[in-house]
Amino acid sequence: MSHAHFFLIGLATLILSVGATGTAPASETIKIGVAGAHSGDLAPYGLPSLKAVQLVVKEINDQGGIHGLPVELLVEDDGCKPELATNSATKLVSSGVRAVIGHICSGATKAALPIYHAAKVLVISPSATAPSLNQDGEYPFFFRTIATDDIQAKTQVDFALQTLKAGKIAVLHDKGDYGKGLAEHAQSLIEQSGKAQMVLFEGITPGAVDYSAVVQKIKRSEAEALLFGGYHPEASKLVSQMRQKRITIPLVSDDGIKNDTFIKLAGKDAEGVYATGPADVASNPATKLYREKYKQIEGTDPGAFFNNAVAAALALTNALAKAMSADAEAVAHVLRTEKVATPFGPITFDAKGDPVGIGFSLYQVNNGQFVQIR
Amino acid sequence: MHPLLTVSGLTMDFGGIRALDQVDLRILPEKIVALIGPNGAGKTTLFNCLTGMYRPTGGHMALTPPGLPERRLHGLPPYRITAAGLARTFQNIRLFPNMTVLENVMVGRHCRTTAKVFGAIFRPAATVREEQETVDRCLALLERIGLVDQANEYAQNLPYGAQRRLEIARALATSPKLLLLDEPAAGMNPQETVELENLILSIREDGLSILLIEHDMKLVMRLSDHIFVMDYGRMIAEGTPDEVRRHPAVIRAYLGEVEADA
Amino acid sequence: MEYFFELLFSGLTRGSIYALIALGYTMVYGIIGLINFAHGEMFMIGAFTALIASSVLSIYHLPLPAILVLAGLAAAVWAGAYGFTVERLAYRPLRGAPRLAPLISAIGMSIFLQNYVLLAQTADFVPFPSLIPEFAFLEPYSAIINSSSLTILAVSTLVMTALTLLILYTRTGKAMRATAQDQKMALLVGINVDRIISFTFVTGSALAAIGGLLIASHIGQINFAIGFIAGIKAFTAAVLGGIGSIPGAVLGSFILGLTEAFATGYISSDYEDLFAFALLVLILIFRPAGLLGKATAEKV
Amino acid sequence: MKSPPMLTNKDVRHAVLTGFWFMFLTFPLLVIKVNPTEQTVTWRWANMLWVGGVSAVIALACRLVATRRAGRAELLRQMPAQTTHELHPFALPSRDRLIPLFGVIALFFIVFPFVFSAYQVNIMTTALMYVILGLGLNIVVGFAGLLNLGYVAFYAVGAYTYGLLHFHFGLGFWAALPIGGLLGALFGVMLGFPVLRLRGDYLAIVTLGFGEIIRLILENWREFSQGPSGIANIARPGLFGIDMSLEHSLVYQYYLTIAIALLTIFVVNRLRDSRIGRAWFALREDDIACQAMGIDTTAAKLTAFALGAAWAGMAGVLFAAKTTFINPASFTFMESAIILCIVVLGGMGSIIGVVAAALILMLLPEYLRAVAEYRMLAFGAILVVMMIVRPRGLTSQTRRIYHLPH
Repeated sequence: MSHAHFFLIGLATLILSVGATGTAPASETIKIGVAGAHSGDLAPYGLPSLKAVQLVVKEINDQGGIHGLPVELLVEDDGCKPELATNSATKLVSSGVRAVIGHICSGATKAALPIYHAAKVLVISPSATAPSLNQDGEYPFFFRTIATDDIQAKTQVDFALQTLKAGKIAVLHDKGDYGKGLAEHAQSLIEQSGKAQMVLFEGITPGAVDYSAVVQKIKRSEAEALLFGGYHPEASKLVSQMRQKRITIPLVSDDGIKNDTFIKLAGKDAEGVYATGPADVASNPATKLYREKYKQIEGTDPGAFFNNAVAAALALTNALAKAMSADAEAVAHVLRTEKVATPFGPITFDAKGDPVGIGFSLYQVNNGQFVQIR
Repeated sequence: MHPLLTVSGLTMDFGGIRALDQVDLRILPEKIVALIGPNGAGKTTLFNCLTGMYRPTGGHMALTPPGLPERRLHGLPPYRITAAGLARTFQNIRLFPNMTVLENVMVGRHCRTTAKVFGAIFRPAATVREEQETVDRCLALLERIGLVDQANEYAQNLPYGAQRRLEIARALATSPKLLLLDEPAAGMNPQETVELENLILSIREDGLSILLIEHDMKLVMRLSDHIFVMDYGRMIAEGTPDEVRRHPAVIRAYLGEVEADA
Repeated sequence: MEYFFELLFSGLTRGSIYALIALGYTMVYGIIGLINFAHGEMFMIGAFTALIASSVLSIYHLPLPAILVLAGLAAAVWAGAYGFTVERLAYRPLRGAPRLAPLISAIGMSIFLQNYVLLAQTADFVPFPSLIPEFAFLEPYSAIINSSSLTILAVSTLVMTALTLLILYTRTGKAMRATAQDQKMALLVGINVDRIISFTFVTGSALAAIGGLLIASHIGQINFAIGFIAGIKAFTAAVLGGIGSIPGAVLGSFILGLTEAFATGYISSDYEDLFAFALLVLILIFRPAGLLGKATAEKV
Repeated sequence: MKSPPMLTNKDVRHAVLTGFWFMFLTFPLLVIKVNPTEQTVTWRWANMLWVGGVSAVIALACRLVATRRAGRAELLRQMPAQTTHELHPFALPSRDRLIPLFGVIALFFIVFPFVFSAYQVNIMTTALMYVILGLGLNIVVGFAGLLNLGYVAFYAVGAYTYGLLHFHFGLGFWAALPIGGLLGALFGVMLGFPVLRLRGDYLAIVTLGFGEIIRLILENWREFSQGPSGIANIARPGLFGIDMSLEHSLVYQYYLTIAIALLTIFVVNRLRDSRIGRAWFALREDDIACQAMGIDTTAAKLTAFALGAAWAGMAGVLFAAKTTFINPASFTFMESAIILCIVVLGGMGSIIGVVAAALILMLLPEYLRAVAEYRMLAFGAILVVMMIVRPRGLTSQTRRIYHLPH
């Protein structure tokens, strides 16, 4: 036999063995998928969610599982890319998951939803905020434990107009799915209000080495407040460079920066920065419990969307238990009708699948901590 | 008889250096013409201008195949000059090393064939015929240079002398009227040189003219119908081998100024 | 007018950041004609090493200047070691291989090193201490320039000068030029080509590491992906200036930095990268070998 | 026959030194982990021992392989010259010997959806799309030797062609497929014109820039492309208006992709052995000689760009139909780099090599899921190792063999 045969047969074996890894043996567990960005540059937003779900599920399994059945997690990395998300979704569906917690990015979620929908798999996203995901009621089994962009943008804009009384507002975003969506909502809200003038609307490049040019532009625009849609790395760079250039206007940003990493990154410049986030959770026992657990294991504070993912996991497992069935419609019914205790307090879901009970409040960094002010 | 190639006042400047200075050249049909001169005289530069590799600073070049109207060459890109009937080989062999011997020659047929993308994909009868004709012609050329048995070898695996011959075959595949050979005998053993000589003579039999740059003076004197001599970018002499051999300027150029001063 | 100067300095800061990385690209390319995609990772590794070193040292309450110097040294040493190892493992076995093989090897190395740091350290952004002290004399101009920008600007100028001198006037420099021209000939005249190439990689990586320290200190945070993004820009700058040319890399970097700053300032930062790449395409159309690259007519 | 090669003391010493070197090298990053805000340091000495041990063992193994190989080469040198053929372990045998093997592979691909889950089918469809992309880029890089680092731009053009045409005019997959191909080709020519004069690495960076420009436009020009929020609900490919379940639709897409991949193989194969294919190879091998042989290099380059881009455009349409949602995040430089890796790994210009490389590179990360978080690390390492072991790619490129009249 020639070497070429070896080579081609080797290839065939490789393909076959890849095929084999996917077919897991059937066993008596409740399978739940966890999908999101666990590698690549968006991993910081996906990994905390994964950890959160793992913590919750471990606790449930330690207590004997759901009706005696242990919960098994199937983890899929989609890198926040739509095409990978569809692959992850098909994989989860074909491995027989009952429900999925994910995906992290709106784009990936959008791409994956039709596949889950076709298989009647229930989906709870901890972080996909695009309002368009469930607007037309197309996906009755889609839920999320985060309020949508339009609500968040409204909180921000109301605050900037009414409390800060800013007459000129600059709006920046990170050109991403989440940040730009939010910024666009803010833009239209400012224009509708007629109370303030939007003096700047621009995207900054994530990962750029320096933002001083755009900072100078903010200064020149004479904005009285800056709204930023995006995540903590860009926000912290932006605010540090603004303060260096002695620009003291308030920065109002979003849930994507409302985490400890932002405060660590921006250091003293973080002081006074406003961010929207779910109503105060710090005193909630569930929040404390899981954050403590995370800290014990990882040694650091949990990152973005951790609470949302805990909430998603709690809501889902609770509904699975109460529905006495893994049927998507029964589970969805429980989610819509019964309140469940989460880090955000008791929540339930409306007809579209958006959470009732996770509203947005405003926080300000005070002495190295986000403190609720409104 | 009207000359096949007419070059007048050809000038080539590189920055401030004048590599060719008002060069005139006339080549009659079916002649073997040699271009000689010391190293750096501008011979290869002249080749590069003739084939369009360099764009001359000034002067005229024209090709007039017998029975056809005159064709202006200066300012044309290389591929159009080749299409007009001028083909060349290179001093430092430039074959396509990772293509087979046969394919190397087939590339030479490019400008005489017409198959386009459509033809390549759908292979209509016309394309199949054209391909077959190309293969036949090229195999015939390989037969002629004695490489037909190596047709499916990669060109890079050929011995040196065979590579030189292959370059000539590839140039001939373009159906030229005038063949430019840049030091075809360089690095060849006496046996190979004799074969080359016969090949060149047989090419003339086919009705082509040949312009060759060569340092092997014995070969040049034996083969050439006419010789041009260059030095410092100028044409310093021309004539039959005998005339050139006795030309004082040639002697001076080759033996150096020492003798002239003495 | 003040706005113009503000943008000018902003562009110069960006430009000098690119320059520190671009110099390494251009050195390696000049010597072995390889687009070293892993060069950006040297910058990232340097920054992480500096972070680790400075954190460990600050526990012992060393004074800031001492920490800066020691962290810089550690960054340079280890990034140099990584550069050396990467060349030995991924590029040296491929000398004489088809031209694209080392390029793919470099892309593989880049993916490997990024994920290595991700796994060994963290996926999230980590705050980087500002190791560069605030200069008191800059206080009045704080709206325009701060001490880290000035330091980066000064260091990149210094490094460019030093490199130019090294290449023009030292024995090693001569050997480098000879190697760049013709490796076989250099070997024949008794130059240890392997050592020269290793030297180039070590120097280039160490420079990138110093750059990593300064830049991380300027932007205040790092993660495993910073090298890749900055690397692509720096490479663009090196090509813009004519790759292989040391002053070209610096010129290209400043042009790129200024273009981005002015595009942001006068048009929109939405399109700053677009302008940068459009400029690159335009310049290469009119000067196919870059601004200071020598357009060598191919010998026929 | 000599005794099997032994490891000498020197080899062992070398291995130990290598171990120490890597312990030094990885010391700051692997051993120390700091928390800069809380000023705490974690020391992970166990990592150091691992690194030292593993790298020493690998070094020893490499030495062993090298000595073995040297021994074998020595052995071969003593044997008659004709056996040198054996030195190329992956040199392809003649066509008729491959036919039964191709039969097996064909059967495998035909029954695949019936044996494996929808997920496996989906992954295979993705891999086959990369076969198409790889073969398309192979025209530009492998055949014509024009290094293109922005190939993903044409992929994006195709995807957005279908996305936008569907969104605005409700155009179906089959209508969009040729339009995507044509627009891809048009953009290929658009890129081709300005870069005609550029060589090698300058060409690489300009194409990289072009790829980024396309992505940036898609990201920022909201009115045109809906920006980063992308275009959703793109229709999957239809089949005479039959309503299909998702499962069936995936299987249908799988066969559809196989069909287009086969078409690609067929066309690319014919192109390679044609007048134009020869002109591209000549261009790649030596552009000066190529011009001297009467080839219009401008036309040859533009044709290569256009045809290569056309395949990317069609693959883009397929992609949009498969994911039903597109946004600019799918069209980054990394994507171009992966496609280029497929071409180089396969062996520039070799069709079967590119097909094999595409399947391996696309399935590998799936296969590596067993090592979950280490998979991208392993992917990078494998690229490096593959290049060192086989710098010319998996298959030595094959040129057409003509039958000689004898």
